[in-house]
Amino acid sequence: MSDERAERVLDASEAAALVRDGMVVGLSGFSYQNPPMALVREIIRRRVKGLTIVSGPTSGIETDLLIGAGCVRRAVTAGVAFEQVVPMAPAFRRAAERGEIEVWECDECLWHLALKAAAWGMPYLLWRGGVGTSIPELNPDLEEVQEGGRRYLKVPARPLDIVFLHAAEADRFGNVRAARQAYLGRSFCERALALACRGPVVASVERLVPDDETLGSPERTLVRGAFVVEAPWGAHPGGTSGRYAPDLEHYAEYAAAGEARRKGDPQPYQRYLERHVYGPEDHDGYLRTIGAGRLEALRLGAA
Amino acid sequence: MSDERAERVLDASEAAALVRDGMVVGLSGFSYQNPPMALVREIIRRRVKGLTIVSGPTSGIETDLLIGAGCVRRAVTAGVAFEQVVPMAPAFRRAAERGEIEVWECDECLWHLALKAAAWGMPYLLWRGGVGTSIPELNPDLEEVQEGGRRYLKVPARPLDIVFLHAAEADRFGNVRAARQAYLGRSFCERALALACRGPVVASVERLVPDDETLGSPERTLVRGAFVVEAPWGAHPGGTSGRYAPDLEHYAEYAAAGEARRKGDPQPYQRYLERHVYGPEDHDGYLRTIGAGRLEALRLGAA
Amino acid sequence: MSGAGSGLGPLLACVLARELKDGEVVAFGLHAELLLAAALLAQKLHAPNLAIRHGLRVERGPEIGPAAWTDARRSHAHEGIEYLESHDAILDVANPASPMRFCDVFLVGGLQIDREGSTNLIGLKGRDGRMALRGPGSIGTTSIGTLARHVILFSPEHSRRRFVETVDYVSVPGWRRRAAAGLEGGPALCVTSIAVMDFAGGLMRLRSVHPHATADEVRRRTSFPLPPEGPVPVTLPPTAAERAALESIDPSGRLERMPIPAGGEAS
Amino acid sequence: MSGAGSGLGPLLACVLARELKDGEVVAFGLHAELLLAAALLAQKLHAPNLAIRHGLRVERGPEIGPAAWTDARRSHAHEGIEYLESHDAILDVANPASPMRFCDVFLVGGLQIDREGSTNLIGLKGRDGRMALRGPGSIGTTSIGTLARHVILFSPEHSRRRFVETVDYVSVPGWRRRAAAGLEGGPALCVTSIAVMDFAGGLMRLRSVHPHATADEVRRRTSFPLPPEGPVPVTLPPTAAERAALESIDPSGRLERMPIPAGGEAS
Repeated sequence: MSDERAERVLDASEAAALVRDGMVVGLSGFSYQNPPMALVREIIRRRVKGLTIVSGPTSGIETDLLIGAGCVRRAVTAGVAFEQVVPMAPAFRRAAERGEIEVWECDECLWHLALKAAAWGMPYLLWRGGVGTSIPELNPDLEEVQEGGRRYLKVPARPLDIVFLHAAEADRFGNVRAARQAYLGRSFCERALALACRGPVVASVERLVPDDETLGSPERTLVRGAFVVEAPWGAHPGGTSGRYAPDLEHYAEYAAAGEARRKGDPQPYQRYLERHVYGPEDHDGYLRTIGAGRLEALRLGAA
Repeated sequence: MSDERAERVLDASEAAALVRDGMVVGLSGFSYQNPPMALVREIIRRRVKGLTIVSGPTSGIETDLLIGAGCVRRAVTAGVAFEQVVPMAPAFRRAAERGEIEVWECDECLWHLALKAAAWGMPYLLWRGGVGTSIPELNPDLEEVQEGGRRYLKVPARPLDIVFLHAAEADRFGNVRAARQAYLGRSFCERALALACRGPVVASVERLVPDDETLGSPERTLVRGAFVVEAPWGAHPGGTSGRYAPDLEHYAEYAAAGEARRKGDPQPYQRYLERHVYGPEDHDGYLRTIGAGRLEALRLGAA
Repeated sequence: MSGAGSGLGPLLACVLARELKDGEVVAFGLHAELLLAAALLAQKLHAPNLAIRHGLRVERGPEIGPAAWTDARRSHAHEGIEYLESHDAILDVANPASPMRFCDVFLVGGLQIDREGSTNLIGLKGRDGRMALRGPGSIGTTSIGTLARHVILFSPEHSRRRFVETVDYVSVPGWRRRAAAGLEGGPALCVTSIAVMDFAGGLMRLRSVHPHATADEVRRRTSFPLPPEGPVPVTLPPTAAERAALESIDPSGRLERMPIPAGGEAS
Repeated sequence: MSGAGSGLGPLLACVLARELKDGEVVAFGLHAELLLAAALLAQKLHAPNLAIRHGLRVERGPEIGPAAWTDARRSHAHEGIEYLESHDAILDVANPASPMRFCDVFLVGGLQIDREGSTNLIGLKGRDGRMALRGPGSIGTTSIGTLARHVILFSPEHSRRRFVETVDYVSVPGWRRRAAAGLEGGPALCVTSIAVMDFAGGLMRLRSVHPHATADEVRRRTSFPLPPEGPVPVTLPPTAAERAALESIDPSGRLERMPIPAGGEAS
């Protein structure tokens, strides 16, 4: 008789090693919240190339940094937001303007629909939003069609090869969940990504919790069947809903480096990458570049 | 300055008066759980005719009784379940076999997809489940198509004119919610129906709760913007998740009457209708035909 | 014989449990205590990573019990539930490669089951070719039965009216109908109260006969030929390990008391 | 002038609030404290049944405050939230007749806004016709702006580079593009830091000029003609009732301190 359940715990480097050049990679994060940054930095350290990243629907620094580090060929996102810091995400802007990446032009609804079609095995979905806009012109694979006298966008399915996300907690068996205090809404894109994925789903989490905790409040579970990586402060400089706020000073520093590069001076961005990504051996090393005091100051008041 | 929010409380007869002959009516309920029976009985008392009912996805006595009372022209359901009582729902079976109703032959996935297409303004959705079955043969409006070398069912949108559902609680402003103890899962079809509806959504509830209770745990809200009818024991003989169990003895009694009619003796079913539907003036009258003691015995143990 | 492991319920739970593989997700309907017992048994014995999707819940329970909506179940309401979701999660069966897929293996029955493993819950035809008996409806079976990786047919009743040459209507397509529709594979197994059948060349054949029945009886109760000729193995009764595990997931002997339609008319 | 109701933030909140109708659902993005103030103001003054969809939440708050993800907001985290849901609820904008619809009225801006009310968040073209400046992306605007019953354009910046004859790319279509695509209606209004515009015959015209600006200035800062000729009314400053209401929803004067890009180059 066996009662040994298989644990689904990986370390960050094992998780990042699942990525191959050219894969279609789903990434969680919405603006400043819940980007899987510890995993993203580990992917960059592995010098992966040619990824299609499906992030957001409105994404943030996870997308900008992967682009800035040269890992990305194509970005599927409704936008890359650095609101209240700079008007536009610097590496995304630079790479798109230089033609170094393709952008699948969409909005948040089209982003969700492409994933839903993949999740449900549908070749496409027809959608009224976006007719009469530039979106079908800019995307060769997103045509406008007539059906019953009305015009629709024909949104093709977008299956994912692998998904990385960040959340507050998980048990060792792959049940990933939001913090009880996550008051921005329980789910942005985590389930949408996991359902559209035809490969592994990896979640970094602030902490692993005992199985009986996830069993006790199953309504908080966002995703089942994930591989889990324990990475406290794993969303930094982003925030983790219900746990800590985004580090907007760090964003400003990053954005300044990115803007300098965009305007012709590559040094500050290179220094940023060396200091925060390539230099540290792992996530703990990264956290030392930030400092415990600064991290603690971001923590949301104890419940 | 105004701070008068409009209450959305109706009584059952006002709610039932919203139904017109021939409407497409969505009904909650899953097998024995959460059928809006107080409202259904009130609709029957109004002698409404020619309804298309979209119930379930797997439905129960709300569907069978409306059919048995002659209100229905067409039933859109994946099945009418009286499991553990009788093999088949008697009025549904009789009416279908006599050709008195049309059945839109579907399964639970196709049922959901028809509503999703309506909710999202899509003319149809393509779905692999059901190719190679009798379902496209039996439904003239559900054709099998080829797309990219694969076969799909082309599931047409099914918009609803009005929805009736039953739940544990609501506030007076139309926020309807499940019981904290509703442990079968938070939602069967309530949101799916409300999202596909182009008219009013009416929820009968076990009790009205103060606004600040729904504000205090917004994650329990199933549906917003509903009209609400206070109807304790409003699902009887069905159960209300987290509140009381279904009255299987009553189901057996009902099923016996329905089976007798199916086999040629209309008297028992007519007596059932007189005693439990036409005879009582309203829901309170219905509850008196059951008796407080019997109802109390169904209540799930206090938390 | 008495105690955990005796009777038809425990035998069927063991037969089904042996077919469930570690790491899979198994799905079945809400009113299916026997299937829940089989899944819990597999989880306990050889498939600790089997995920059990019981209605809207992903379950990891210590024992079977009355239906979830009854008061008797109430005290265990939130025990062993890993995940709750809204009912439209059944659509997630369409991506069998996602860790969030609805299921890998689906347990399904029918009013009729035919030689190639098609099922019918829709109705029976009269002599005029029109529907003479309206069935309950396809419920959740059609799409899940089409899209799940593995389908196991389960029909306690084993009778000629149930096991027919060709179903009158198709709720879930069997081997040949699947091939014609461009779908791979087909049902793997069919378990009844008297036998276990599998498929070869897209047609049903007898794999084993339960200890209380005979191959002749099984064939008499089936409307189509059931190869192979010659002797057929006896279904392995519950082993000591299975009996011990049943003892723990069914301490009150609910399975033994479960009314199971064992036969049906033989003509 | 000082106190609640003085300054550009309070004026803009009042102007927008007056356009929100009782019983509607208004939607806007998460980082939009001014818009939240406008919605709360409308709820308090004339639209008690206005539903406010602030990101993923349907909100009914007593006052504005810092962004929801900050510690300062934390203490009010669960106050006044009627409903929380997952982000794909934005798709629900496609059924404007459902009580569960995502919104009726949508507040939207752009890098560029043109004469017929089309917006652009995608980018700016260079002289070669290719994208020279990559914009942030259409975010949530395209589908909601296409499918919501009412669209109100909101752009604090009022400059010739923002208000152009024709947008370089279209994120949300204006009147003529909507008609060409078979969509009814078009944006109702455009509010900036110096004026309020509405539409006649599918083209923008000046409705009122804010007290601190002039019609000449508005026209100088707009790349296309803004009818009508002749005098233009002055935007009504916050009334006593509005100032009192602002006092209660913004007790710490956050709106007055809010940095608002008022102009931009006039050429």
